[in-house]
Amino acid sequence: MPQIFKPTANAFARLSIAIGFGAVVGSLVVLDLLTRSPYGTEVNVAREQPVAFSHKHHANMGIDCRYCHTSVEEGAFAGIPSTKTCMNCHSTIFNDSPMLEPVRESWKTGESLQWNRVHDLPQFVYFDHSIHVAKGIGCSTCHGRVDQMPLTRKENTLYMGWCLDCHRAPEKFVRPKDKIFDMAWEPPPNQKEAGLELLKEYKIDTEHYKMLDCYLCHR
Amino acid sequence: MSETDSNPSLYAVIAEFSTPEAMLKAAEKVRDAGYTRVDALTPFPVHGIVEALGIPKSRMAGLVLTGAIVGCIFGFALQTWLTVYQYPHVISGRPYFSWPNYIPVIFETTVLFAGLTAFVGMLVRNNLPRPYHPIFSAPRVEDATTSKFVILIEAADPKFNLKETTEFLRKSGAEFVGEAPFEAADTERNRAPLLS
Amino acid sequence: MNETPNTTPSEPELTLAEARAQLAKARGRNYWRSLEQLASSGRFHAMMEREMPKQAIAVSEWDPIDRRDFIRLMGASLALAGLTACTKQHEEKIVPYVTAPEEIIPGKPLFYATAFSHGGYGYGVLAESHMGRPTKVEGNPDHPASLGAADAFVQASILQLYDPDRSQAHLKLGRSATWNEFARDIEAALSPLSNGAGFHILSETVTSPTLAAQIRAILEKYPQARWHRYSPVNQDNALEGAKLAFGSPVSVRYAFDKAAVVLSLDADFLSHGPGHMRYARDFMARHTPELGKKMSRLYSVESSPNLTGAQADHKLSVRASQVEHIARALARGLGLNVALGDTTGHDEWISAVLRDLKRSRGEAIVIAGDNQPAIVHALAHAMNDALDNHGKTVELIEAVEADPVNHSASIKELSTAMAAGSVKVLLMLGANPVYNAPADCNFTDALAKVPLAIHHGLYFDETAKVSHWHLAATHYLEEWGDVRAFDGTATIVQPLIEPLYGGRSAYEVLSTVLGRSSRKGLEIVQEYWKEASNAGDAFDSQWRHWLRDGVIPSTAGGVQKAVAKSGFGSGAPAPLSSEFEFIFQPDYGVWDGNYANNGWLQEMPRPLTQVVWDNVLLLSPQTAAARGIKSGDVVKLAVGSREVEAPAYVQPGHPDNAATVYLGGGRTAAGRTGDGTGFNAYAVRTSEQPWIAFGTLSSTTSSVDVVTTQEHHSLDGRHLYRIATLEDFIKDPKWVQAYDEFGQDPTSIYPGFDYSKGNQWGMVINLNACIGCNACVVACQAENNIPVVGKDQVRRGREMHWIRVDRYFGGDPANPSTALQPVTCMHCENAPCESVCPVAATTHSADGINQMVYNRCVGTRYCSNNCPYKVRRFNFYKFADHTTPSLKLQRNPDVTVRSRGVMEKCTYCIQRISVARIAAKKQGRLVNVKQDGLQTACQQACPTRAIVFGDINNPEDDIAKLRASPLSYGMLIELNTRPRTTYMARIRNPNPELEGSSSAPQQGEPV
Amino acid sequence: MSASAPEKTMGYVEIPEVLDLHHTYDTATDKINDVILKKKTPVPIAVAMGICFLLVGLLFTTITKLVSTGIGIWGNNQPVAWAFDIINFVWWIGIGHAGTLISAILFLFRQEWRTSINRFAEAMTIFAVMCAGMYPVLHVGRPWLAYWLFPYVNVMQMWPQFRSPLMWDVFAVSTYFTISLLFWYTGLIPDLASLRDRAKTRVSRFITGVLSMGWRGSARHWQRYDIIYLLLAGLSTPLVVSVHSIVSLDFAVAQLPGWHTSIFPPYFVAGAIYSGFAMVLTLAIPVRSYFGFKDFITQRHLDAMSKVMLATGLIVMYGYAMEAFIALVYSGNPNEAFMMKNRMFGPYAWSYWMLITCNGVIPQLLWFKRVRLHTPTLWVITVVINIGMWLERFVIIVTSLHRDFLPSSWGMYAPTKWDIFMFIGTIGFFGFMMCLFLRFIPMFAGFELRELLHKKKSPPH
Repeated sequence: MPQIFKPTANAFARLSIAIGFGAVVGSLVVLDLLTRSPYGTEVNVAREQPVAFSHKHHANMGIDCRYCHTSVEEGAFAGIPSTKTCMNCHSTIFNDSPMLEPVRESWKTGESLQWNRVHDLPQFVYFDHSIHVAKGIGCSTCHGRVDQMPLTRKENTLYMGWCLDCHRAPEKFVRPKDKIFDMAWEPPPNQKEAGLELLKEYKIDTEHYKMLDCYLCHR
Repeated sequence: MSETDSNPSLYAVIAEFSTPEAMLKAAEKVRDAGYTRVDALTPFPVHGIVEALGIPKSRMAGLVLTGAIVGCIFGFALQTWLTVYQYPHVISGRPYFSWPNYIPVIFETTVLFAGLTAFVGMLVRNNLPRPYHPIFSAPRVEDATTSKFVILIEAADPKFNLKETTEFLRKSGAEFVGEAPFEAADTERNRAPLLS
Repeated sequence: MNETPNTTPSEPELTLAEARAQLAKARGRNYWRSLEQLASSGRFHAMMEREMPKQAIAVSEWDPIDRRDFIRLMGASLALAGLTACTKQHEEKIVPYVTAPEEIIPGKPLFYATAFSHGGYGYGVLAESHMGRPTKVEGNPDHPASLGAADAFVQASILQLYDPDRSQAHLKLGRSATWNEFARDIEAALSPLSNGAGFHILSETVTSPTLAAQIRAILEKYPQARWHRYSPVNQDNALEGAKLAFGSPVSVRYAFDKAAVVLSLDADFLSHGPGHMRYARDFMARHTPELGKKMSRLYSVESSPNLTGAQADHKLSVRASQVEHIARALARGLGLNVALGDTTGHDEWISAVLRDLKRSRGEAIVIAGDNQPAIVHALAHAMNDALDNHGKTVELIEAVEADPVNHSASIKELSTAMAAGSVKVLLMLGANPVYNAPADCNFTDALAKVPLAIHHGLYFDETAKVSHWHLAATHYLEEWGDVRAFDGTATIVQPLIEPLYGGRSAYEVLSTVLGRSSRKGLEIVQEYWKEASNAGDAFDSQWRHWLRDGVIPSTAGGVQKAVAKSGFGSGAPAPLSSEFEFIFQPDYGVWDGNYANNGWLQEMPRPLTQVVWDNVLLLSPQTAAARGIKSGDVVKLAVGSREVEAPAYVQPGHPDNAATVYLGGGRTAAGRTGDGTGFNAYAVRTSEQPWIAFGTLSSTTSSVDVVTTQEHHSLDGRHLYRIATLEDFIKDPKWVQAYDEFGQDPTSIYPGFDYSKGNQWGMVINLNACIGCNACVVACQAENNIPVVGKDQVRRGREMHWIRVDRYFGGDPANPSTALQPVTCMHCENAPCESVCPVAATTHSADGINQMVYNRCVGTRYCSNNCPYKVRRFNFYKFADHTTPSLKLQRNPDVTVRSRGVMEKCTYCIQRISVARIAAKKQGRLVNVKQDGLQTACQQACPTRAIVFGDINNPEDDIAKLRASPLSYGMLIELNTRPRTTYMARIRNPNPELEGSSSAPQQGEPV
Repeated sequence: MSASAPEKTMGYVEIPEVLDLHHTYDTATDKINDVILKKKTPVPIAVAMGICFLLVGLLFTTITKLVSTGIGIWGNNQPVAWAFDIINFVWWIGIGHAGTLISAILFLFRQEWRTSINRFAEAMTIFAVMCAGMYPVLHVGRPWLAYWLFPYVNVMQMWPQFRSPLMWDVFAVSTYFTISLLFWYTGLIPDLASLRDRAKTRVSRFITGVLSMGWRGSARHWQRYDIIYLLLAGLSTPLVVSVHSIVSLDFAVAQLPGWHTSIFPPYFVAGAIYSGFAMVLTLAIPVRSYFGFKDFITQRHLDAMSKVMLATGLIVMYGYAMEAFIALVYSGNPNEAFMMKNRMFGPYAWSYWMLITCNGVIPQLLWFKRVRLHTPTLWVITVVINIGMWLERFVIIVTSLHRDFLPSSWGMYAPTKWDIFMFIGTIGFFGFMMCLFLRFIPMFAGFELRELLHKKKSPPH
């Protein structure tokens, strides 16, 4: 009987099974990696903005976060400064800089500046800045060293899993009250013990996995 | 039986029988004659051929059992880890570790793993898929998947001698004796075990 | 008005219709992109200036820049309200203020006190504003007509504000026209008239002092002008009754909290009438078993089944025309000199009631219904007088309606004048007479003879269509004004938002008539009150107080001393007619038809019938059976020569040989929602017989779908609703829980979860207090962004309400007892829904809430199957309107708008709990519901405080006390669901003399 | 085992052998292979295939409409949140069971009559499970997220909820499908090899060559093959029992009256076998006549399967009786009692009594050998049983849901045209796949038939 296949067919057959299997598994892995990649997370991708605003520049001058983000301690939303806030200084400083033309234009016409959102949560997620700030989570824990960013970018994925990392073990991240707005704060070597102490101080109750209740974020 | 007798382009000699009984008788003779690199090709599993040819027993059952145990542990561990440690939810007031609820999934993973092990194990141990095999070059061997029963003795058998072996098989009652050559392009003769 | 900002002149103006058309071309994700593009164009901004809210204002200090800013924000919020649950986020814009208003903290709502007016009377409300958008209306606890409650009409008024079908422009002969044009036209029309002869104004009931003052000023300027009033649902009978009894049109204020015995003569005081919320609250405060307090008793003589009758301890179901006869017998029993009618068969009942009334001298109330003739009202007054109730439980106050008139007579007079051609200019303020005028007025024909008809209203309705001018009106949340409540208390109406569609208020219309077209509502109202208050320099601070409190102090009507005259009723009454009787009633949902385009009200199951979307004709089971009519059959009702076809609905407890005809259906120009629902009962309603008419009923061969949310009306012997008499309760206080076969705490093989610490949320629903008004249903809908699904979907059983009021009948179908039971998610500790969800979309929180995570839900609906209370609701389609921009503005920003394929249910208003929890946690303490003012939406709306929400772990909380009461029981606890929502069993207080007679509801439970 | 000899003479109708013994290895194999290699498709099968193809089109239309619009196009509502979707799911899964049962359990019991029908029944299992599997995925509100039912690593760190019977279903049905497919394919390998060796054209030789993976019938291979075939049969047997038990747990675990009953697992399994055998017969009877395989599927097969149906039918009837007894008498639970009364006399009483007629009364005809051997009557009975088993799920799902604990929430259910399209669409899909199978894949287990021939013909040693 003549052979149907050449001897190389054996290797080919096994290879194709391996490739087929690999392709299925591989594509799933790639999909997962893609979600975690900057393409999916947009971490470290700076957005183009109407004004090339530099947090680094402003923070280095010693302006407190709360000067612009006024409602971070009271409201869910930290607040984006109004044009008036910009103009408080820029009516006198750099008042002819071409870079600031859109700001002056906005002030003149009353048309708002339209910034491109960098930290953007889905519509079904309800995040409240004020409670996090009140319970010892500093700006830089989530936003990174904004004070060193010439153009604002996301430091973290803001994925649910990322949120849970902290909600499962807040002691790893909490900091003393006076360090909340300290962008340079780094966890001390004894963070584990210090963190547990702070949990008590802040009355953060992790019993019954309370910090993992769905309705904390979804309602 | 000398080295010079072995033809490097010959894979095996085949002997064809039309009943399993005839083949079995011949197989016993082949075994008794001391041939070890032997095999039978049959259109359905013939009871006794393994013993008749002196082929070692397979260990598939143990493999499948291992698969089952792994599946069982996997099912239990997966559920326990997810519901007790990874993200404990309060569900209907039940404890995090509500093991009675795990039973169905554990059973299914056990069966799934065992079944996959059985199937994949069978293919791997049988060295399948193997669309090319030198035996397919043998004359009339295509009938072995339908109606004929074939015994083959490889040329690589230490006792193999083309003439003698052919003669031996003919005497054992074979209706037809043929030769299965290696093909010119065959690169496998030195690699894969052709009998498994 | 601030001036429109300069747009690039080369760009033509964009109209709203154009913008819609642009958007209509785009679909799905493209839609959002194009909306963004559109939103960033200058033309769009200019359009928004014209078409959309210009000012999210309560505080007028905002400078013009802020107002424009708000529009940016508005445009942005349109652009931002993108699709949810996408794997990769869309790029979003963030649009800050140019100058931030001081009082706004982004994300935190502000509340403003104002007043909603219904039937002309005011209900004090607090309107919630999110970043300048009003999103919800709550009752104002300081307002006497509300005391913090808000009925379905109040709740649904927010939807009306954003109704995309509202009139969006002033129209002259159907073409868009400016306000100045109107000012010119009216001036030109009025100036030739000598002393205003031929100038007629038609309004609905007016209680607004400012508006009344303006009209009086007009009548002063044009002495020959005439002012007519017509509300289809009016107090004519009460007015005439008061005149009959006292000779003057006084109003009455009842103190139900002081009444031990209440006799209702066909009065649905718990759900109808200007004071109903207050009355319900007061009545229920007394009609409840409480230690050391005498529980009140309610007798109801009832024609059409109503909510007051459902609460009655003794109910007498008679035809509406027989109520007078019974009233006469009662009056005679109290020693009044009146002629007797026919009370055959009811004498025992009457004498028992009389004995009870006499025992409660000075502590009783006799109240007559608005649909009962004047004589019944007069008799009620006389009986109150005879029982020495005046000054105790009943107070007479000066009339709240400005210059009260008989509406039926008034509209008749107007239409006669119109037909005679003597009406030259007709100004109709808010009225819709083409739709709802009495049929004998032939209003439409007469209107054709008026040379200039001006209609001012929220909608381009039936009347607007045949008028020369249509003026777009403002919604009460868009205007300055004032209104008086049932007791005369005045409230300043303040706007929360600039008119969405450029409307003008009635005050501004009248000011224009007076030749001052540029005056704004605020000026007009302030001018009146400056004068009225005599406050001088202190006015500004007083004004601010009035705005803050929502009431103007000491404006309640002064108490009048009057003694009922005698002599009326001495003539014999008309004998009982054997003709078929039609009883006209306003619809519980759309009222007189005004709310026909309000989807929330249309879809609200009408109390007692549970019918949605249509008005129906009610028949008793006996009458229906005798005539071979089934629910849904179309019947023809004829009054005189007038006929209309209506769908019948069989209602237990309805008197025989009579039918209730609900008003409000059959609109033809209500809008997309309201058109084509129900039938127009005004076609057979005449000015002579506006409430009770005699005629014939005949069946037709056709039938329609009458859609209800409940198809089964009996409890089938199940102990879901528990009720007993006061006597039995005193004998055996443990009676309630005796029905629970496995005790209060059935055992489980699982150890159970520890809920002993922290806040543990729970709810108690007091069946004793629930009157079944459905305020909770609509309040929940408003708070939780619950979509309207439409009649067809309800027919398929897919209504979305998170809370519903179940209604069961028990006993004799001719005079059944009615059980009303609000049901919502029980937040079972052992929730059956949770264990069956394959993706953990519904789980339990540590504080005992059955959480529903919409974005995790894949929609297997298994949870709904396994829910014994069937409180879960599934989005079978994309029910939420994701496209209409104005409806998006109404949404509560703290609640996710659910997409299709997702299960939803009551969350105990988790967004409110979250706000309180975050506030409390910042202070490092637990939530305290009283301190934090935490209420669920249903609880807040409930007029009778039947719903109590709180922390069951806090012994100080009301809920803890209620749960400890022997009346407390859990529904289906034998399933070991351990519900967090529990019930308080209902206690009736029957008269032992009457117990067992046919008028008493069946003893014990189940009903 | 050759118990057929005495039976041959018993009774007044002759029951033939399980196989026509005139066949040789060659003729038997060729007859199977010729369907694929030589014969044209029989006209009735071609017509059936055409109709089924149209129905597949309808199915895909329905699915498109469903996914783009929402499951609101179906008649499901509150309270009847599950209806045709789950009825059809359970029905198809039940039908699938006969395949596994025939190939696995009868294999373990060494039933000779299994050999001619197992391949065919296994194919039926696979296609039925495919039809069944469509429903759980498509019946959810957001089918594009149905993959959340599988445990996989994700950025949300969310996982499925393993206390849910639906999760058990996911594992049970996917395992069942996988194992059935493996079992089927394992059985096919030697036959595909045989086909390969008889194929004449290059294309057919290539395709069969690839699919048979170079099977050559080696004794070593057969040794391992035998063992794993036995093991797969051994695994499939509890699996098949578990699958329908778990499907029944979807109901039994819920607390709904009419669902919450511990007799469901055995009664569902029996019902599944019942309907599965009915479906095998419904298909086998036309197939054996159109393809001329009366010598392989003999009257003996029909007789044996009829008896299995009779037995399982009686179990199912016992189940109905017990269900009623438990609900009405034994439980003492008023909700249960109401449910049963409502089933029997409520608005859906027609479905209950039709179910009793289809599943309980009519199949009693199978007591008569004359009926069992009268093929047209038998075929009609199998169709009746298929309808009856569909009604059983209708009764369980719809009549339990439509009136449960709170009378206020009671409602009615009526399917829409899309419900019906979807159902007949899946029937079309099933039929189409069956037709493809009959035409292109050996519909008999050739090697097992040869083994059987050998056993029957050779004297016992």
